[in-house]
Amino acid sequence: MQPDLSVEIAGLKLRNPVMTASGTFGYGEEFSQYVNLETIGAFVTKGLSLKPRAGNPTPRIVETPGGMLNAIGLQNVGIEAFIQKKVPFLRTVNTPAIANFFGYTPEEYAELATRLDTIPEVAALEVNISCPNVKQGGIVFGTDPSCAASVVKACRAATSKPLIVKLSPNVTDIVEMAQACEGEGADALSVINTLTGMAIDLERRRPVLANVTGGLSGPAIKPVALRMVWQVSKAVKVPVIGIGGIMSASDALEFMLAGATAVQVGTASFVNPGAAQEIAQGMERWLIDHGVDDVRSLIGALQA
Amino acid sequence: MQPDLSVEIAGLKLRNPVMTASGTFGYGEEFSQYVNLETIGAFVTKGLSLKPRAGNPTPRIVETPGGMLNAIGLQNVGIEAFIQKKVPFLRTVNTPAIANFFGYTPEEYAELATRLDTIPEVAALEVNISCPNVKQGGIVFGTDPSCAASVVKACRAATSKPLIVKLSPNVTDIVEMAQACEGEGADALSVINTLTGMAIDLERRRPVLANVTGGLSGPAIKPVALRMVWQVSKAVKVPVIGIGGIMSASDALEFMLAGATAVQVGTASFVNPGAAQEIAQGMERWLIDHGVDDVRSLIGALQA
Amino acid sequence: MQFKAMILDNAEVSPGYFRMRMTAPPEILTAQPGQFVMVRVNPSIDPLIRRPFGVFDVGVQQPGYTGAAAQPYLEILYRVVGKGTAMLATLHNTDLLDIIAPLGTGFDFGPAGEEKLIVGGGVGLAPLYLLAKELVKQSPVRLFAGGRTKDDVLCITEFERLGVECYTATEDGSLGECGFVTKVLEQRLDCTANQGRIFACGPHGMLQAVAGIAARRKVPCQVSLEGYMACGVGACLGCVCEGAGHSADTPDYRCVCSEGPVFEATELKWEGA
Amino acid sequence: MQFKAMILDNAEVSPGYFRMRMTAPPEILTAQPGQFVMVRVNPSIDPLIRRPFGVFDVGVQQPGYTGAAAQPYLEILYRVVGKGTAMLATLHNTDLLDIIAPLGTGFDFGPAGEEKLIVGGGVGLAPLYLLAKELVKQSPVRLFAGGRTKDDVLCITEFERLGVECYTATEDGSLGECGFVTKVLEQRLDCTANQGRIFACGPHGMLQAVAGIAARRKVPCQVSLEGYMACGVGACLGCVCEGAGHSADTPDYRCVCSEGPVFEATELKWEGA
Ligand SMILES: Cc1cc2nc3c(=O)[nH]c(=O)nc-3n(C[C@H](O)[C@H](O)[C@H](O)COP(=O)(O)OP(=O)(O)OC[C@H]3O[C@@H](n4cnc5c(N)ncnc54)[C@H](O)[C@@H]3O)c2cc1C
Ligand SMILES: Cc1cc2nc3c(=O)[nH]c(=O)nc-3n(C[C@H](O)[C@H](O)[C@H](O)COP(=O)(O)OP(=O)(O)OC[C@H]3O[C@@H](n4cnc5c(N)ncnc54)[C@H](O)[C@@H]3O)c2cc1C
Ligand SMILES: Cc1cc2nc3c(=O)[nH]c(=O)nc-3n(C[C@H](O)[C@H](O)[C@H](O)COP(=O)(O)O)c2cc1C
Ligand SMILES: Cc1cc2nc3c(=O)[nH]c(=O)nc-3n(C[C@H](O)[C@H](O)[C@H](O)COP(=O)(O)O)c2cc1C
Ligand code: FES
Ligand code: FES
Repeated sequence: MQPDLSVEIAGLKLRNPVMTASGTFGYGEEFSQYVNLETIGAFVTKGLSLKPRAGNPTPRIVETPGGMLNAIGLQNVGIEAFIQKKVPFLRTVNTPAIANFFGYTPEEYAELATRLDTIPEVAALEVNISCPNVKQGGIVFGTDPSCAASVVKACRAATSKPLIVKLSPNVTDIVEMAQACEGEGADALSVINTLTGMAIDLERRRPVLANVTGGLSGPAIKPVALRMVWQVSKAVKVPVIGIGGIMSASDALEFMLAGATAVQVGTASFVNPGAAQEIAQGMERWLIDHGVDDVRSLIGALQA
Repeated sequence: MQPDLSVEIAGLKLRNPVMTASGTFGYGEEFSQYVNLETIGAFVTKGLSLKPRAGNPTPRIVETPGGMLNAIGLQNVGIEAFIQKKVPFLRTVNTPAIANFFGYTPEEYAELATRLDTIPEVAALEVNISCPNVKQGGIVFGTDPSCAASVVKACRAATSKPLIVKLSPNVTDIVEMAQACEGEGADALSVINTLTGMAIDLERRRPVLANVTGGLSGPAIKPVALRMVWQVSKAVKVPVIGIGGIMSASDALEFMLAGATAVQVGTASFVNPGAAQEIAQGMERWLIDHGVDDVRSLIGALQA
Repeated sequence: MQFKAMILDNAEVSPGYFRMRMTAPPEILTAQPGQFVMVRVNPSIDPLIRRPFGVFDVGVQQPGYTGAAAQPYLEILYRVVGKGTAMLATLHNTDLLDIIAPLGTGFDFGPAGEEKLIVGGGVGLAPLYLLAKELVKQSPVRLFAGGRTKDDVLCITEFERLGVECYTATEDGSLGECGFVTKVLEQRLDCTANQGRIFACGPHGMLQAVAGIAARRKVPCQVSLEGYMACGVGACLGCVCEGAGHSADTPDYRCVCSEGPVFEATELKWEGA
Repeated sequence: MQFKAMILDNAEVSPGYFRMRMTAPPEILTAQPGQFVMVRVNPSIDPLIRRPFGVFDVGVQQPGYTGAAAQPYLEILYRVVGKGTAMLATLHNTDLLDIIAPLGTGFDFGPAGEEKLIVGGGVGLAPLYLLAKELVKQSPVRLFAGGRTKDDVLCITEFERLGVECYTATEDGSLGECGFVTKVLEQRLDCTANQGRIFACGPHGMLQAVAGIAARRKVPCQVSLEGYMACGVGACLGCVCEGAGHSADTPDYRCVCSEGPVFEATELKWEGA
């Protein structure tokens, strides 16, 4: 018997729980040679802003033990070019596309949400709150519950599409952040974005990244991500999307046991461009081998 | 010419900047077959409490990608047995021993500091504030600036020995924590303790660790540790001791560039029991090869 | 001591089980039966932590060509269960490994002449071969080797060559008695009216059964435990097991790596006991 | 495409430089000069990210034994500089590698008959051999190969065998002209009154010098760049370089992996230019 891998995130039906993570899968087209997009649950676009953004000077990435740092600086084509150049491709694929976006004021976030709300090819919105709030001295929205709440509130008022909020792990209390976002109407939470880190070039006595610090991703962060998914999913009612260092089907299933309804695969796609598809297939295989007929029975099934 | 590797932490002279980290080197004796203790700068004991503590059930450790989780649960012999059974060994070694300790109330911390203050073989005190404050609903001292400050204040009043405070990385703003501790008279800051993480046994559908969550250490956390050392050392005047994933002399030197006056080697000693000694020797070699005659010239020398 | 070992042989002795011989310094010859080694599988960070293995054998090998110096060696017997052991299995002769050995506290042989009953389950046989080699010098030795199938019963020929009387049992009956090896052990104890001394290593369930038999029959019994280890030298406190008196209120943890891995069965807490 | 390649040969062709031949699917024969491959050094997480290497050569090899099918192959030429390349250097025949290839945009050959001036520094020669192989079919080709010492000037014999006229220069004078290879290039351009088309790959400083020469002399010039890459397919935006019009206010970043690695020199921003 074929197991049922489908899950639902705020009314959005996914054929299986595997999505690709923002910033690691371009706008969907880049990897289409390696991943049959119709074998995965959904894909998330590179973070979009109102205006096109150039991003940071190079070097922008560096490998670290079991992971990598990136300081791309949110380079993206901007919402206009997205609509003109990227949305037509989304139309050709029978898989939900989730638009990840960010701003520097709650108003910017709201404006983007308004625009994205009108695009039929965008199945859901994922708000990246790991951005500095320019109005409040640059404090990162995602590290302060009331800042985060203000963004979610603004976006919620601007869209009726499923609204996913992506949490930053660089906080003392991720549960407090999750609850603040849930309280303002987030339909789901993506946990986690990258951990802030740094790499140094000893011989040149300089930071490796032009931006000095960057976001740590990859297998190295998996234990922190699993812990946060577990904490958050116990504390909120909305579905949680598990992210962080997922390289294999077993990693993905572990996140589901910890409480995730779906997962996102990021850095793994660089290591193995077919990762997302292979993970989805591996999950199906595991369910068959273990006689589990519905993947949803695993969500939060951890005996802890 | 022999380079000068000596550094000073709050009046404590170290022959070189390499120490071993608390909990990874027992009470000094366990590794004496693999490390000539007189080739390293100092060593830090397993965390001590007033009463002996049994620690957590097993499993207590598990490997993770590029790191490991531990939930030893602060098992230790207690201050009495430390004095009776462990201090005599310290007397035989011509290398400063630093006593790491913890409590569950500021008063417990103070009492331990008072007792440790009287032990001539203890060269300095390292306060582990990554413990729950039982008086305040279990909030971890090291995640709240005023809780941390209260511990440091209590210890400062109880000892005139160098007082090192070891910061938890599980916070939104490590600088705020560092400044709170400096403000109450910490002589130095150890940065960082472990990141909280979790591992799951998919087949058994259980957390791997009996304690569910544990502390992540090893190379995986190095980028986060480097970033925090850099942030803290820019913001405080007291010396910073860099800790987190140091496996090699270059890792140690990178931490010094980031602002550390000394470093601690933890998980690396498990991987290679001679790690601390080899790192100290490797640093000397590097200084010679690069014509640097004083290691202190590297402290904070990062061009960022 | 820590040393770089060169692999001399790494052969699959049964499906999924490998026996690896490697060079070692002469001090390896002081290794006691029941002691173990910590192997750094490779110099990368994946896997990061060393893997513990019992000392299967130590000795000195005389190279084939004349005039060459005798080479002390160390052998381990391992089962491929995960990443680290899978990587070990791919290594070739002349590859190098970083080893810490010998570690821990080995078996106490007991008085000479007394019957020695060695009980091993699967790869639990690993530390028992060197033990048998020592025990046959002073006592009659019987081996009780169990496994799920005949593929899990290892190196019996080697034990027989030492002059050990071997009994086997498999759960599927594919070799020896059908069922658990403890049944065969009890038959022997019935015959000898509970004479002798037991030495056991294997899966936890088997050890528990053996400890129960030993306790009921008042036969002295040592068991060799496993534990998740990081340091192997008593520093990390990761590997502990519960001593007999352990309870939540009066905790009694023992270090498997330094106080063990061999313990008197009566010193330990056995679940449900 | 992504494929598992079996190593056919991995030889040190000069101290610290290796040439590796591996099996590939027939589609590899469509690889264009200047394209590159991403190699997963091993299945572990250390190193984690793939390493990019130029396509040195592709072809079909006829196995020695009769009746065997012809085997398409891919070759890379690499210098050991860090962890990943050091691990590659330890691999043996029959070891497997996970490859993505061919990636990126290669060289534009330009009109036939015109003189082609290939400039390579050190391991920068890697993607230029396949280029020369194609160019000799339609044009006279000259190679200007530079390096610090003679050990850094690679595979000249191979280029000569193609019928390419080779000029060499080393900084220490141990081979060919003493100094930078750009000097020799300029001598040739002086002779031909700046005829021809330049194709360059090598250290950034060399490319900058070549781009400067090309600009001053109005010679068409393509350069192949490096960049720190994670995905190799234009998705991560890690590898970008600055386009000619780039400034803080009017940023103009190009993807080295997908828009390059080969660019018209005039399209790019050159520091100090
Ligand atoms: C004192 C001692 C002696 C041992 N002797 C032998 C022996 O002679 N032959 C043999 O085949 N096996 C022996 N083992 C077990 C062996 O150490 C594990 O099978 C091995 O570490 C698994 O490594 P892996 O990377 O293949 O598996 P992993 O993929 O890491 O894990 C597979 C299983 O092995 C366990 N394991 C992993 N690392 C360790 C570790 N550091 N310590 C303890 N358990 C671990 C895990 O809990 C897991 O259940 C011994 C263990 C101990 C503690
Ligand atoms: C398009 C392209 C083609 C290349 N072709 C060749 C070639 O044909 N032959 C050759 O020897 N080298 C080539 N390189 C360079 C080669 O990729 C690096 O030398 C190699 O990745 C170093 O890996 P490492 O693990 O040995 O070094 P590391 O220890 O990782 O680092 C050593 C140096 O290599 C650089 N590096 C590491 N990883 C990457 C990466 N993913 N992308 C870019 N640079 C990196 C680092 O910045 C560092 O300066 C090419 C690079 C690019 C971008
Ligand atoms: C190169 C790169 C770019 C990223 N860009 C974005 C982004 O634009 N928006 C966002 O919300 N997250 C971004 N992320 C974070 C990932 O979506 C993901 O949360 C993180 O990488 C952790 O998952 P992983 O360990 O599987 O990579 C980026 C990550 C990487 C590695
Ligand atoms: C097994 C283990 C036990 C530890 N016990 C303590 C402790 O008792 N007190 C303390 O302050 N830190 C303790 N730590 C944290 C280390 O001292 C160090 O801060 C951390 O491991 C990061 O360094 P590393 O990556 O080099 O291991 C422990 C770490 C490990 C791995
Ligand atoms: S393995 Fe570290 S104490 Fe036993
Ligand atoms: S390497 Fe990812 S965009 Fe070029």
